[in-house]
Formats: sequence, C-alpha cells, structure tokens
Amino acid sequence: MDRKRLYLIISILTIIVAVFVVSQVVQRQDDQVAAPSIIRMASLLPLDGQVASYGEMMRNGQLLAVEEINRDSMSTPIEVTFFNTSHMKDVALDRLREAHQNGYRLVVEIFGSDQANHCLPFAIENGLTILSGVDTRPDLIRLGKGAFYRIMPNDAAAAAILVQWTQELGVENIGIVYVNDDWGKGLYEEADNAARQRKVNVAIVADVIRHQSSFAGTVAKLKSNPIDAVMLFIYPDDGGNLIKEIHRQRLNTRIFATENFTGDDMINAAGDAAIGVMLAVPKPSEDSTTLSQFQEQYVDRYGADPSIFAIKGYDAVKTLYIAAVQSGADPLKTRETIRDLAIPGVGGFISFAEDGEFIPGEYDRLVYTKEGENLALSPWTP
Amino acid sequence: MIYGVMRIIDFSHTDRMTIAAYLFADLNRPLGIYAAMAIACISAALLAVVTERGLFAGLRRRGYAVMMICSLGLSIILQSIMAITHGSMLRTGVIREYPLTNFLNLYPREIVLLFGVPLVILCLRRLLHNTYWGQSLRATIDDYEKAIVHRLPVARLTMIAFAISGILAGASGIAIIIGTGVYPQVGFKYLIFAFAACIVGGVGNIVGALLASLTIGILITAAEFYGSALAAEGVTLLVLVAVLVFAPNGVFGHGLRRI
Amino acid sequence: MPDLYLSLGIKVIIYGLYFLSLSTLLLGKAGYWAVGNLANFALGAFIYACGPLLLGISGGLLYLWIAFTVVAVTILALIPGFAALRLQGDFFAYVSICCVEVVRVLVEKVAGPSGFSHVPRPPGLESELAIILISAFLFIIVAVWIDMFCRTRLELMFATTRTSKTWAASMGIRVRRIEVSMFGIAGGLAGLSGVLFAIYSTGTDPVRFSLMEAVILFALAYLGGIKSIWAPLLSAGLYVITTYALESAFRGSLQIYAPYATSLFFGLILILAMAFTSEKSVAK
Amino acid sequence: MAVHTNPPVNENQGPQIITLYPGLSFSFGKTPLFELPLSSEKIVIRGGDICAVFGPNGCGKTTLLNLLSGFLRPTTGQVCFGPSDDAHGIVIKSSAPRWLNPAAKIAQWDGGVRRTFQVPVISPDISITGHISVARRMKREETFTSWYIAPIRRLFQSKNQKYEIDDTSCEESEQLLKAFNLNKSISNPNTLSYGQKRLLNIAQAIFGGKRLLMLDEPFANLSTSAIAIVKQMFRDFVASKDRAVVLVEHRAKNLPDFTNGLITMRDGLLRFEALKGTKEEEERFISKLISSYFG
Repeated sequence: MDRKRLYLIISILTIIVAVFVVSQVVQRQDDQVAAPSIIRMASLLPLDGQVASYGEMMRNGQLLAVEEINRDSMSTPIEVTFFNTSHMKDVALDRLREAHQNGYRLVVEIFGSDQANHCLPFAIENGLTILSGVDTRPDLIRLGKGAFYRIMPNDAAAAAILVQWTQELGVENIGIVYVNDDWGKGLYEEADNAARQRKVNVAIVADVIRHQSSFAGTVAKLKSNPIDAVMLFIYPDDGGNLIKEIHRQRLNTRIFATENFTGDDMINAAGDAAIGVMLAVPKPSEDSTTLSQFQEQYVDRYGADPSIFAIKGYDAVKTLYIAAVQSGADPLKTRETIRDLAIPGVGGFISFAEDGEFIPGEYDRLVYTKEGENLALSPWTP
Repeated sequence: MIYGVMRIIDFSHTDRMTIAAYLFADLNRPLGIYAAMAIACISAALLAVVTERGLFAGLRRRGYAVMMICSLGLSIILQSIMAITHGSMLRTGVIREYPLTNFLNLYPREIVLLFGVPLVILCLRRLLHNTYWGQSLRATIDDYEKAIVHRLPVARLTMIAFAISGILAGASGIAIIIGTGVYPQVGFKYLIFAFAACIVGGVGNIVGALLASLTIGILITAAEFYGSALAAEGVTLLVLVAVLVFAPNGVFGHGLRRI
Repeated sequence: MPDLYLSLGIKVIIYGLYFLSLSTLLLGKAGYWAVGNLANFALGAFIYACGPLLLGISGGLLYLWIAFTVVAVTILALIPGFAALRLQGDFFAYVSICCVEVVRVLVEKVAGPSGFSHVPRPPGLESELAIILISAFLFIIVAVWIDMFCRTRLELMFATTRTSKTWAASMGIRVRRIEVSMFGIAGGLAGLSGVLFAIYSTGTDPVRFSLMEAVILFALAYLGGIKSIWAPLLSAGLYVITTYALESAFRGSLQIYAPYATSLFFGLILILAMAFTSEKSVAK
Repeated sequence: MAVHTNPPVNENQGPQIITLYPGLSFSFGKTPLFELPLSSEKIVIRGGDICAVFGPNGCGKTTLLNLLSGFLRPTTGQVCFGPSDDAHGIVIKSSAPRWLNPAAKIAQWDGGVRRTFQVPVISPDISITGHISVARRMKREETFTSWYIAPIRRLFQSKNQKYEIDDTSCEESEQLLKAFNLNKSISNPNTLSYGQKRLLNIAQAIFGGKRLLMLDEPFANLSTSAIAIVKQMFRDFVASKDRAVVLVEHRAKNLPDFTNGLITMRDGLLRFEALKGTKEEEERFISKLISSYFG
C-alpha cells in the first residue's frame, strides 16, 4: 500500500485515540469535582441500526423525567448519560465498562434482554444496579442475583391476560402474528403455552420482520385459515400497516394487541382501520392525572403521543431516582430500597415482589373507538 | 437506472429516495400534495446532479471501487443527517389513503404505479435507444475516453442521466412513504433488490429490470405466504444467486461485463 | 479500567485476522470483490456456537470442534469459489452480498432473533487476556505466512491470473485450482476469526452479520490497502476504534446527538481517505 | 519443382509433435470457419519444423492457434499432441466435456507448450524477472500442500534469492533478457514499449516452452534487428530436432528462408505446404500463393 494513505490512516487513528483518551480523562476529572449530591445514571440504548427508533423513544421519555426532576430546585439534581449499544451484546458490555470507569453505579436501562443478559455478570461483580423498563425475558431476574430489576411485567403475564380475554369472548381459533425479535418471539411462545392451557386453538402463526415493506403475503396467510381473532405481538408502526392491510383484504376478525399500540404510530398508519382493535394495558395508577399530565408534557415537548417505550423510560428514571435518593445513591443499598418500593407510576402502579420481580398491576381492557374526527381509546365493555 | 446505465454502484441513490420522501412528508401539509411531490422530485434530482458533479466526476478515472466506497460514505452521511433531523422512527401515515372498493380494492397510489411505471420504463427505453442523446450517453458509458475524443458533451450527458434517475428516485420515495413509510436506513434494504433487478434483468436493459423486479416482488410475497417473513428475503436472494451463477449475464442480459 | 481497552484490543486483532483474509488474500491475491467474506465470518461464529449449545460439546473437545469448524467453513467457502469462476467484478460482489444475507437469515432462524448467548469458552481461554494472547499469536503466524507467501512463485502465479486468466492458462497455471483453493484458505481464515469472536463475545449477534456491516468492512479493507501486512490492522483499528472512540469523545459535548455525529464523521473519513489518496485498482 | 506436399518421413526428421487429423473442422456458427477435408491427408508438424499459419485476414489463423492451444474445441475431428502411439500424448476431441478446459493441460504437456497472443499481456504487479520465471513450470507447485510448504521453505531462504528458481534457470533467463536487450532492473513492466512487451512475451514463451511454441504474429511492430534476433532464437530453439514452432504471420517477407512449412488457409480449407529449397524459390512460391489469394 502506498505511504500516503498509510500516513493518512495512521494520523486519523492517532487523532481519534487522542480525543478518546482526553475525553476519558476529562470525564474522570469532573467525577472528582462532581458533588456527591448529584445522582448520575447511565442508560444503554440502541441509537443506530434497526431498533434505533425504540432507543430514541426511550431516551425521550427518560429526558422528560430528568428535566422534570431538575426543574424543582428542592430535590437533588439528576444526570442521565446515554450510551449507544448499536444493539450488539459485546458493545453493550464495553459501554457498561466505560460507564463503570466514569463512575456510574446506577444503570437505568439496558435495552434488549440479551444485551442485559450479557452484561449481568459484570454488573454483579462490580456491584452495579440495573433497572430496566423493557427487558421482558422471564429468567433475567433470577440471573441478575439482585443486580437487575425491571418495571415491565414479563412476557408470561401480558400474554396470559390476552389469551384469557379471548377465551372469555368465546374464541376458538386464534392467529398469532409476532415480530422476529426476542420480545415478539418470547411473547409468542408464552401466548402459545397459555393458549394450550386454556384450550384455545392457535390456528395459524405468522412472523413479520421489522419495517416489513409489504404485509400482503402475511395477511393472505392469515386468511388461509378460518380464525376469529388475531393477536399482534409486533411494534406499533408495523402494526399500523398490518391492520391497514387486514382492513383492505377484508379479513374481519377481532384484533388483540399489547400495550405498545397506544400512541400515535399505529393510528397514523392504520387510520380508521384501527377501530375495534382491543388492547390490554396495565391499569394506570388511581389518580390517572399523572398519565394525562405526562401525555400533555410529552406532546408539548416532542409533538407526538408517547409510546409505551417513552412511558417505561420515564417511569424507570423516576423509580430509580426515588430509590437512589432514599438510599443516598449507594447502589447496594438502592437494591433494598427498590425491593420495598411502592409508588404510582405513569404506566401503572410499581411494586416489587420478594425476589425482585415486578408485580404486574391490574390490566385495563381498552378498545379503539371513533370519537368525532379522531380515534380514541375507551374502556372495553362486553 | 444509475447502475443499469451509468454502471456505478451508487449506495447513496436510495438515500435520495428517502430524502425526497421526507421532504414530501414535511411539505404536503403546508403546500398541498402536488406541489410537495414536485418539490421533492426536483430536489432529489438536484441532489443527484450535485452528487455527480461534486463526487463522481472527480473520481471517474479512479475506478469503480473508489466511486462505490465514496458513495457508501455519502450515504452514511445522509442517513445520519436524516436521523438528526427526523429521528429514526418509521414515518408513516403522511396521507391517509382508502382502498377503492369498486376496483379490486387497490389504493389509488397502486393504480397510478400500475399504469405509470410501464409508461415511464417505455419512455426511458425509447429515450436511450432511439434518440441521439440516449445513444451518445450509452456510448459515453461504454468508453469514456473515446466519448471525450469524439467531443460528446460528456458532462452534460451524465448530468441529465443523474437528474432523470433522481426524479425517478423521488417518485419511488413518495410512493413508499405513502405506502409503508420510511425511516433513515430504509434505503439499504431497497438497494439490494434494486441491484438484483438490474443484474438479473441484464445490465443496461431497463425492461428486463422491470420484469426482474416484478418477479422479485412476487417471490417475496409468496415466501411470506408459504414460509416465514424472516426467510422471505433470504430465499429470494438465494434464488437470485442461483440465477446469476447459472446465467452470469442475467436473464435478459447480453455480454458479460468486466471492470 | 483496563478491561475496556483489553476488549477493544481483542476486537482489533480479531478483525485484523478477518481483514487479512479479506483484503490481503481475496482482494490482494485473487483480486475479487469478495464483499461477502463476512458470510464466512458469520458461519465460523455460528458453527462454533452450535457445538456447545446444540450438540452439548464441552471441555477439551471444544478445541476439536474449533478445528472442525474451520475445516467446515473452508469447505463451504469453496462454493463461492466455484461461483467466482463464472462471475466477474461487481456481479460477484453482488452474489457474495446475497450470501451474507442468506447466512444471516440462517443464523437468525436457528439461533433465535438475537443470536446465541452464553456460548462457553474452551478451557484455558476463559480470561480475555488469554483470548487476546492467542489471537495475537494466530495473527502473527498468519501474517508471517502471508508475507512469505508473497515471496514465493505462488505470488507470481496469482499476479498472472489476476491479469488475465487466458494468459495464465496458456502458461500452464491451473487457474481454477489456485483460485478455488485461495477462496478456501481465505474462507477458513475468516471462519477462524469468526470462531475467535464467538469465543470472545460468548454469543453471536445477527447485527454483526448484516449487509451494512459487510459493505462497510469491504470499504475499510479497500481503504486500508492490500499490499502490506499492517494494512489489516489499520482497517480493523478504523472499524473498531473509530466509531467507539468518536462517540465517547462526542458524548460530553453534544449529548444526545453523539451517535449521529459519529456516523457522520465516519462517512466523512471514508470519503476523504478515498478521495485524497492514490491507489491501484485491485478489482477484476 | 521445389514444392511438394507431405514429404515422406526420413530419419533426420524429429518426432511428431502435432497431428491434425482429416475431418477436423471448426465453426462459430453454422458455416465452418475452416476445415481439413476428409479426402486430404493428415497434417503432421514434426520436431525441427518452424511452421507458419498463412492466410488472408479473417480466415481464422488466430482461431486455429486457439484451437491448438486448447482454448477452443473443434466442432468435428480431433488434434493429437505427440506421436499417435505415444501413451502421454493429448488428444483434443470435439466430444470433450464443456467444463473441461484443456488449455492448462496442453500448456504443461511434455515439458511445456507455450504461446503468445496478438496483444502482448503484461502484469503490472510483477517484475520482469518475475515474468520470465513464472513461465517455467515447477512440478512441486502443483500440489496443494506446496501452498503451506513453500512459504515455510521460503522462511529459511536468503532474501535476495528471488522466487526460488534454481541458479541455472536464473542464468538462462538473464541470458534471454540480455539477448532481447530488456533491462531486468525495470520494476514496473508497464513502462516498457509495445514492442518490448511483445519481446518479453516471446522471451517468456521461449523460457517456458520445452516442446512447442505457438506465437501469434510475433513480428508485429518489431524493429528489423529485433526480428532478426527473434528469428535466430527460434532457429536455436528448434535446432535440437525435438522441438517445433508454430507462428501466425501474414507478411510474406518474413517467411522465406525461415519457415520450413506452411499451413495455408484458403477459402476455409487447410493445406500443408512444405517449403524446401533456396530463398528465391520459396519467395516465388509464396508470391504465387498470395496472388492466388488476392489476384
């Protein structure tokens, strides 16, 4: 290879490494100057690649929480730093190490069950405390050995609720559409088990990929068997397109979906086709003002309805913040405080069992109805 | 078109498509749908011409690989800019469309495409094969130096070609955002199949490319119907690979090209 | 504190091995746009992970399994080798890209949407220090082998074949044989790096096997150059460290826009380095 | 009459090297490009011959050469390398399977058959000595294990010994280069002139070829002095009666006093004419041929 390029690349590399080291050193220094009163959290999100959009929603919710906390001068200020995992396990672990170097002991999110799973050993041995809003794989709590908590009911709960609902409606044959990632697949498996227990026949199963360009084939597959209800374990934007396609191919069945279908994405894509879509959503806390407040704030700030990710991100920051304040920002003490925490969250009442598993609250059964011009969620009545 | 005719692997082509889609999405509220379409297409064409003048013109003598890699860098840049301005979420529902119940409930968009695309393709074919401009353009691509020697207006020819391709990209971007919506990295997904259409259809053979892309679409949908959506693209690509290995010039192609 | 730099170093060396197979062997010797060499990397990681997780292989047998994996990937890599006899230039590049996608789908189908996790490390390679040592050792051996390779007449035969297959055949060079065997060796090397990566990251990430990765890796291989032995390390350094360090550097100043700024800079680096340096055309 | 076809075999002629059997024909499309009619006798090129393929443009001289060197396969009939009774002779049949490309096999037949092309081919990546040394066949490279062994062996060899060719062939190649006055210190062969590139190809062929050379217009754009050198080279090459040279040449003035056999291609028919006798007779004969072509 010619010298010129050799020198060019070497210089680029050296510059980058120099900047890297300098930034590390700078961060280390402001660790020392940082007042102990500041509560610092790290948040590991996928901010590029295929799932970047959900990382961003999560980040928006967390930012909102941070701003709200820092707004009133009484409380101790909070600082959340975002690390990009690119949705890769090894990168996530490297980011966690970097955060640990820079003095972060509280981790408010590790997006993706497998990423969290890969990071757990490091977190356990270095005494970090992780609170996740989205990681729904059932065995995470057991593997976490006290280092890992979540405020999302695991797949089993949500799936069981939906299947129970279909059973109460006297549905024999259901179809399941799930998205090909660990969240969707996990939900599908749990729902399959639940259906087998409750003697509901899963007639047909179709999978979709993220941002699938056309759902014609999928819906045709659904039509090929007689089903009178379909469960969607997919992301809202794709779900919107899928519902649109279902409406267009005149497949008239009941449509059940998980809580992440609240929010704008689905409505935007599906339009009036979304009328009659039934959602099982964790019951908001008694004073449901918090949810509406949060939604107002979110719309003011970002100009779109909050998705489930935003809600969970907001709740996660709030929860971990409260626990940290009570325990003086000490990660190990924070674990205990988290366990016996019981606070009303935006996405439902938050409390933990003895083993640290999140106790799913009551589920509301909502259905989309048309109110004047635009669609709205209203409680479902038999 | 760029690949089939200009024979440059241009990764940033589909990003022009995405940019046009975003422009359309932003403008159709204030300006109305047709103005937005026009502006989106024109800006895509402008972007294409600027890319050609600014990036490819200087690199044409440096071989295909350099142009390819530079276009890759450009596409990464464009994607990150779009991610900054619009976020990474899937942008859907710009226009709420309703199927025409009386006409095999297709969407208006689909009907337009159904009749518009063959028309455009045929026009392009005529343009390339039956006009002086098209012939000299193809001559330019076949042998750049010779074209310069023969005093063909090389710069203008390539600029026109890029402009046309930009307009087409803009149109397809609008179709996509009305249909399923776009996100910053959407381009790469479509790029693979666009190349597939070009190669299997035969390089420089536009009608062949159209037929090939139809086949690909049918293959994907069929795979989604019979198998799973995850396998769909893989299976389709596998078929394409088989076709290419057994018919290296593409199905409608003639003359294996070398670099 | 050193863990982070250690794991970055591991990645650099492992990807250096990969770049040895991609840029030095395939681009430099055989002269093919083997964009899809990443498929061999993915297969290596995938087959290795299948051993302990699906077949229940454990303990010292894992080393046998590694050997088997490398052999298997070598054999599988012969298939694109035969395809290469019929395809030219970017046609071949496209076919190999398709191979990447097919392999990725296979991995996702078998290993689940986010790949295997908890892939056990073979005894003796538990600590990352051991991994970096063994990868560095392998890298040096392969590098020396290739360096010597460039001084034998095999190098001449490849230069001849690169120039014109007809010419080479008229001088009695078995074109098919040497090209296919080059594909086999390069594939095995890529598979080896894949195995190392699976051991290091104790899992397989489908994201790492995606098309975009393949194209970026190819671009970096071309960028690093094909002549020298150090070029692969440079490419690997660019690939691993740039994105990582840039983001950490940006995080302080422009908080939430750091990832986008990173990729923006990455694209800029690609364009500038390509546009303002001279190189020989390596592709056929 | 000094010209008579197919001279009877006598002792001072070398062994058969190429035999074109009657019925050989080749066609790209429907109509055969050239053929050797069944009625005529077989064409035999023996050791010691310098045989020129001679004919007007477009009559398929180069195609015939490609056929002989195995890049094309005959439509009908067959070509045989070596004596027909020879065990390790090669036969190019029309029935050979498509995927089997016999070019490399022929090029390695019995010590080496080398050919040059109409357009000289030069690799920019290897030096001139490299060009020369790659032309000679090395048995030990053809085993796959050599891929692993050769670099290791190289590890223990002196750095300055280039490309592990033994010293005798080293000197040989240097003599060749000196004879063609090519400067072997030139690193990048792209700086050579067109004629020099052609000379380099010829030098490769002579260095690599042990039994037969097939040269496509070797004298094109060479200076007269260079032509003289090349001719002398060929004469030396065939001096020991076991080697032959087949060359395509359509300029008559190069042929007399140099070739001793002509394969004429006249409206698609191959004929072998032996050239015997003095320079003048040969010139007369050739001019007669040309007039019969064009007049």
